[in-house]
Amino acid sequence: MRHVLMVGLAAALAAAPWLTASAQTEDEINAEFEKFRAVLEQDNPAELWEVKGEGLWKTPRGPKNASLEKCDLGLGPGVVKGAYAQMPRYFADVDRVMDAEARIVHCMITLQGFKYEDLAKAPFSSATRTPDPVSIVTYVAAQSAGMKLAPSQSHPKEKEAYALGKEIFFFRGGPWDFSCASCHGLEGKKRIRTQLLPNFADPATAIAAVQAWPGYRMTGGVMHSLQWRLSDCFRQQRLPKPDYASETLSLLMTYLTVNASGHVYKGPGIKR
Amino acid sequence: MLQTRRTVTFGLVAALGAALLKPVRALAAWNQGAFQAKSTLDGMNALGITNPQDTQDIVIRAPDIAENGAVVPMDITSNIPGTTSISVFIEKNPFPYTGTFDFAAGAVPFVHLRAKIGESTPVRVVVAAGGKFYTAAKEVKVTIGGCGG
Amino acid sequence: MADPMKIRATVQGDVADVRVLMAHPMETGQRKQAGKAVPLHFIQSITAQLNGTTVFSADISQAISRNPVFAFKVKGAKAGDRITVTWKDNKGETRTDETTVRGGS
Amino acid sequence: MKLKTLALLAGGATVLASCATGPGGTHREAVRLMQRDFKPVGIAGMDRLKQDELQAACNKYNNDPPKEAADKLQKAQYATVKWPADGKLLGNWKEGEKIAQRGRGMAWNDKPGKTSRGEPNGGSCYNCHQIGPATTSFGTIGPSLYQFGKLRGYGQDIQRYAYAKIYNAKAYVACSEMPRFGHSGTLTEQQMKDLAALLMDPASPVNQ
Repeated sequence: MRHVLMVGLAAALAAAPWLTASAQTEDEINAEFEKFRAVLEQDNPAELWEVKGEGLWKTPRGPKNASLEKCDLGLGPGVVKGAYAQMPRYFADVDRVMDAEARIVHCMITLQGFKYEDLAKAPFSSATRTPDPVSIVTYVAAQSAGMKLAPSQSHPKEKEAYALGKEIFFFRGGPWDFSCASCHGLEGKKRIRTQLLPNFADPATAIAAVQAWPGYRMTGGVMHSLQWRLSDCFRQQRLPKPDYASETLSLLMTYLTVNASGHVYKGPGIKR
Repeated sequence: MLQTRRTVTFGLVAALGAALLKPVRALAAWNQGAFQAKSTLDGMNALGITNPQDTQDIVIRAPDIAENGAVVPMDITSNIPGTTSISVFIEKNPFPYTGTFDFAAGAVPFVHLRAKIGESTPVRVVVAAGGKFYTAAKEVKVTIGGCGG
Repeated sequence: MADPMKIRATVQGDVADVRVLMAHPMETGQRKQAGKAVPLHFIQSITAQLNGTTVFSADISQAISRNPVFAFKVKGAKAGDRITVTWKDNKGETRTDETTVRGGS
Repeated sequence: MKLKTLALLAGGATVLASCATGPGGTHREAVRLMQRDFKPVGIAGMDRLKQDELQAACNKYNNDPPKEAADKLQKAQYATVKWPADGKLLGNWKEGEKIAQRGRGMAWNDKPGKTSRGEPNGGSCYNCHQIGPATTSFGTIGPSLYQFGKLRGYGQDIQRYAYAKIYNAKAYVACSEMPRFGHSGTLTEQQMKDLAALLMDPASPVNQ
């Protein structure tokens, strides 16, 4: 009842201001978005893919008819709980840093016998199809919900990955001279159109990059992963296309995640 | 007519008993005429909603400005005693009638739903209670998209 | 076959808060793919039962968002009760899932 | 740095040599990996990963070059501006408004000079700037351009500034985040005139 009264009051106060939208400040609009983002987060369709991903993780599949339960995400074979919060990390078997989805793809290849070429052919979701690694990384990410992000920086290659990722983040190129930082390295609350741009170079706001993906995107109603998001950033930067699950993307993710280190991971996300 | 259909539906349920396996809805026809109506008024007519009274007792919690028209969340609560259904009309959508939610056997007259809204529009809610209709509306503004890239 | 729903039912006092996520494209018939309109494909009706008795039902249009989310409240529910949700779409496809009501915190 | 040097040893003597020169080694290694891991798509060829002098300088100076270097870069960029042969700097503000609204062009699925939908390339102006009063969903990365001409005057010098700024924003701020729309071949001369008119025509809604 208190809730109802409060809502009633808010409705009364907000009766007309939308009619004079120009009088509404950016802060008011963003506060309204924020309020309803919390409502949307409460029931996130991403959970549908968590369920699906869990099934894919546990079911014997692929040419080798194996499940992913022997896949080592860094905490030992089959350990999923908390693994995502510590990725990207160095894996000795491949002698490079891998992000969660790249590692899942690696396991699908080595344990289940899938081919990289097949997985990389159409790696991103459409309205009618969600690739398996996207569902699986959604499941894996959800198993770190509520945990503090603590990507490992103890191995020299992990430290190197951060430095290289930083260079990639600030690299200016292409016909429009854009870098990742052109939009996501800006001081103050800048916007593209109405979209607030979190500054991923700033530890206080870098969490937004990591929190959002894997995430359910309301536009189109599709489940997307960070692999897709970063690839799409490069498209919007007017650069060529990074290979799916490539080292370059793992390095960039290392930069973003280490910047967000110490924040509690609340994903999978829900995005505009 | 709306009211009648519900009554018939619930009567049937009672007759068949609680162990009914088939969903109740399969027995009632999905009101094609109402759903294909191009205006709120035509939709209401097709549903048999007549002379709805304005009321303060319907609470519509929806954003003043929606971040994304593809997913606009709404909480709708009726504080009118004896509420049996809540119907939703998104007035400026091509087909405004969006749905009817029926409450029976102890369901609280509340529903949370998420709808597509094409442009800024009033969202009109009609509540059926005690054989009468009550209505309230809330404006939802939809902003245009991001980079367009 | 349609993907499973995710249903959550939590009781506070004697009111159960039921929240349902459904995997469905909810095609409006307006969307184009490769130049061709994707035909209408949407859930038309939903029924929810508490221990076999219908407590909530709905007829809906294609204007409900893709991968629909609904929440409703049921009086007189207690922990351990069974909530069953069924949807049926315009192509006659249907899906039923259930969950057990959990005690609130 | 020492660990990095060790890690890079495996990469070969050239990498080691460049690494010895400092942070530039990390930059070069990052570029090498991007060149290895990226593939061309449509009009987005691998040449887009090759930095020109300005891009390289901005990276080197963290987008904040010392005054002397900035002046030199700006002068070189100003020299790239091709002025309209007919001497007219202002086109049609109504067309300019459409170009300012459109955010597409130059990406993977777009065509040379056209978007994937066959429209002329957009200038993405509203993504970053407030411009006309009717559009409230404008970005804030760049300054507001509302009342651009009204505030600055409609003279030839301001017209030239508006045109050149659109043609090559780096002529005025070396490491500006604004693209060089003429220099990059994104917009045609006529499109840039139309945008200049949107800002400078006394009849444009921008100046009301």
